[in-house]
Amino acid sequence: MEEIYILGLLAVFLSIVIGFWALVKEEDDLHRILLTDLAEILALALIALVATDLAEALILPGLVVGISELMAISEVFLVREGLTRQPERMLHIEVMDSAPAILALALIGYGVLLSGFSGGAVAGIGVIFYFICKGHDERFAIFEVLSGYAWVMWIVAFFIFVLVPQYWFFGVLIAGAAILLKVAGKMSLVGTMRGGANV
Amino acid sequence: MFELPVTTIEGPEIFVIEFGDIVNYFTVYTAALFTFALLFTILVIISRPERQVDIAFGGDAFYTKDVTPAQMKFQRFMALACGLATLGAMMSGDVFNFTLFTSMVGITNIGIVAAYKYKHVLNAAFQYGIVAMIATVPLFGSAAIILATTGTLSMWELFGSTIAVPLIAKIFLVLGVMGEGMAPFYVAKAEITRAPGAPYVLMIHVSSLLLFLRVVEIVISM
Amino acid sequence: MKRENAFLIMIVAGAVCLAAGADWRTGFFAPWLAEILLIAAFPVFVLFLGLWWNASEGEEDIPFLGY
Amino acid sequence: MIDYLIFGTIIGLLFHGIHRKVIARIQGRPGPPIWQEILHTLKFSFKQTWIPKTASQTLFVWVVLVAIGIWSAALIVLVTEGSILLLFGIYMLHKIVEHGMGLSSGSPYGKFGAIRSVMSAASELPLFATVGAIYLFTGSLLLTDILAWQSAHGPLLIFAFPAAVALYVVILSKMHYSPFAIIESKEIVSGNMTEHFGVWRAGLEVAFALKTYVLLFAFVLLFLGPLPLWLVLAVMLLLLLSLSFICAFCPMLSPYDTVTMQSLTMGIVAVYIVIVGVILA
Repeated sequence: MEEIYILGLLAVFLSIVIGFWALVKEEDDLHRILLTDLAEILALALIALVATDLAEALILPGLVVGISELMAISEVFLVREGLTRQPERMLHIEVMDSAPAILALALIGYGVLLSGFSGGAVAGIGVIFYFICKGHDERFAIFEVLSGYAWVMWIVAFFIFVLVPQYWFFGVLIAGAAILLKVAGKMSLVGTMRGGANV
Repeated sequence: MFELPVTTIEGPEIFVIEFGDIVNYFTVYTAALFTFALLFTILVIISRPERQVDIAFGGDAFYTKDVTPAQMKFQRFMALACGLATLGAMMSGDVFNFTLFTSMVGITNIGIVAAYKYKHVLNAAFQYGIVAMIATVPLFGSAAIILATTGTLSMWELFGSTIAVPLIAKIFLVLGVMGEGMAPFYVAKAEITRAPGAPYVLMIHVSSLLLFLRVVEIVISM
Repeated sequence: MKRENAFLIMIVAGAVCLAAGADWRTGFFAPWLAEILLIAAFPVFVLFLGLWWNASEGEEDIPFLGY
Repeated sequence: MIDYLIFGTIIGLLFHGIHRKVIARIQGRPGPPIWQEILHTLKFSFKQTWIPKTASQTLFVWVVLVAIGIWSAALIVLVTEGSILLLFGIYMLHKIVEHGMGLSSGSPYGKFGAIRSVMSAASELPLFATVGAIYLFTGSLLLTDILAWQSAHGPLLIFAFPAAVALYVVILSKMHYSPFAIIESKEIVSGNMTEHFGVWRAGLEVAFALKTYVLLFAFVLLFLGPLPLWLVLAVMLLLLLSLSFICAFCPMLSPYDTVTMQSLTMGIVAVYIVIVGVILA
């Protein structure tokens, strides 16, 4: 066990050296963002090497922090390069006219069935798909309200766990539904916020 | 119930705040840092931005950039978030929480400067963001190595003499905190300082200096 | 700032400083309380002492400013 | 306690005056009388004052209060023999005061001073090398324990000489007219202090006097051990004279040279710590 850990650590350190060296060498800023994301994965690898349940709990916040930093500097990059124009529609195939509602509904339904974090991701993909096909007018007020409610549910579940632990199952259900809403809401924002009119 | 294992470094413990097995604490040292962070967070709330005067070198001409608080809403919010993250990092009694608060400080620092539309400020923000991002590798890496070798992340355990934290984890922790906004990478920060909005820009320095002071305490105690 | 207000704040801050100093010597309250009070009151005392000294009494000439 | 603060302020101001006098004499000028800085502070506090219209008013005023507050706290830490980590934490927080002073006014000179202050962040690093070295020897960072260790073993100046040099460089970089004082050098008027005049400057003078007093006092306590007060003051004066000599002879360095020098000091002490702490231990 101990040796395996040391071996894994060495492999990751080697990758870190390679990754950082590449970052130093790279001149193009866009490529540097991508390389940074690759380097970020090494942090996750380091956490994953712990190889216990706790590691799983630590990876999630690490991942969230990494993604949010990546999004922040990508936005900075876009503004700096003046790339604020709406992208024109790249893809237009028949299925995007006929199927979005039913496919999105199916995905959201399946997501609700799964519930929790992965359910949120599936449902979020459904919403993204719908937005890609149908276009969107940045109706973010709705999502803000939704995430607010999800957060309140989350806190309520927390209080149930702390104050009346015998109703834990109820708490789990509330928390699962809340994280579903939250993750779905957040996922659906990906790629849709381009500084348009907020209706 | 909770006794800090070492009091010879940062003075006696004042009180602890318990959240289950996550136990935050204040010693004389961290309480002083906390108070300082709180003071500057309040200053961010109550003070208005300054108006920068620029001079044209070689002549008598000067002009003043007029900035209203309304234009600085986003920076103000980010500076506030940065202050709160700093407060959290000051009282945290858990290495992973500390690293999370540190990276949150990194993100909010990018946010504070990224809102200015001047090319050189944005450029500095971008470079700073890249450094802050790759700094999360040693930052979380150190927490992971500490967890893997000692089996705990609680400072209450780690500060005791029975647990030996590997040197590489300590070095990684310091490197990570430095990358999120400290000394060797200050050239980008010097550019950032040129952006208007002194109370908010100042928060970048407050947070990074306080984080550094805290990490010194953690590393010496471990 | 009005001269009286500055004077008042200066006196209050000075009194707090003196009380904290006396408290620290006699150990009447906890020493940390005296220290915190002193750290908070001493800067206020210094600044308002100056503000009291230089506050206008309303009868001075208007200084010549600029060209 | 308040008596310590007032005593520290007056002695600190007197030290500043002596500093100016010595520099002047070395450079062949008569120089001001040694109580000039006390008069200076009084003069500033009598003068009319206001806040520049371009300034961020709250920050502009608060920074002065914070400056006096942190150095009062530092003196209290020394007097009550608390943790030197806290003392040096306060030294780092002084950096915030420097930034705040320069940034809050909106003046380009203040801004340049603040930017230079950010750049010379390397000046704080030797301090932590000092703290680390002291911890290696005494196993504690409480001033009480350090003083007790020195009573038992002899002054740390002998055992940890490079650390003392590092602290000396740190004190040097915060002195007026020092080769490292790029943040207030005259090509940017008065750097980050440019816009603070009148009462605000008087307050800052008080804070800086306390700072000089605290730093010299800390050097004596940390590296020579417990001495009677008159001897402490005499050693502080000697230390000050040596600093004045350096300030008188050295020209102002350029910002990048400053950073290089301070980083070099840091590097040397770091190597020393590795040798003492890792190889010899």
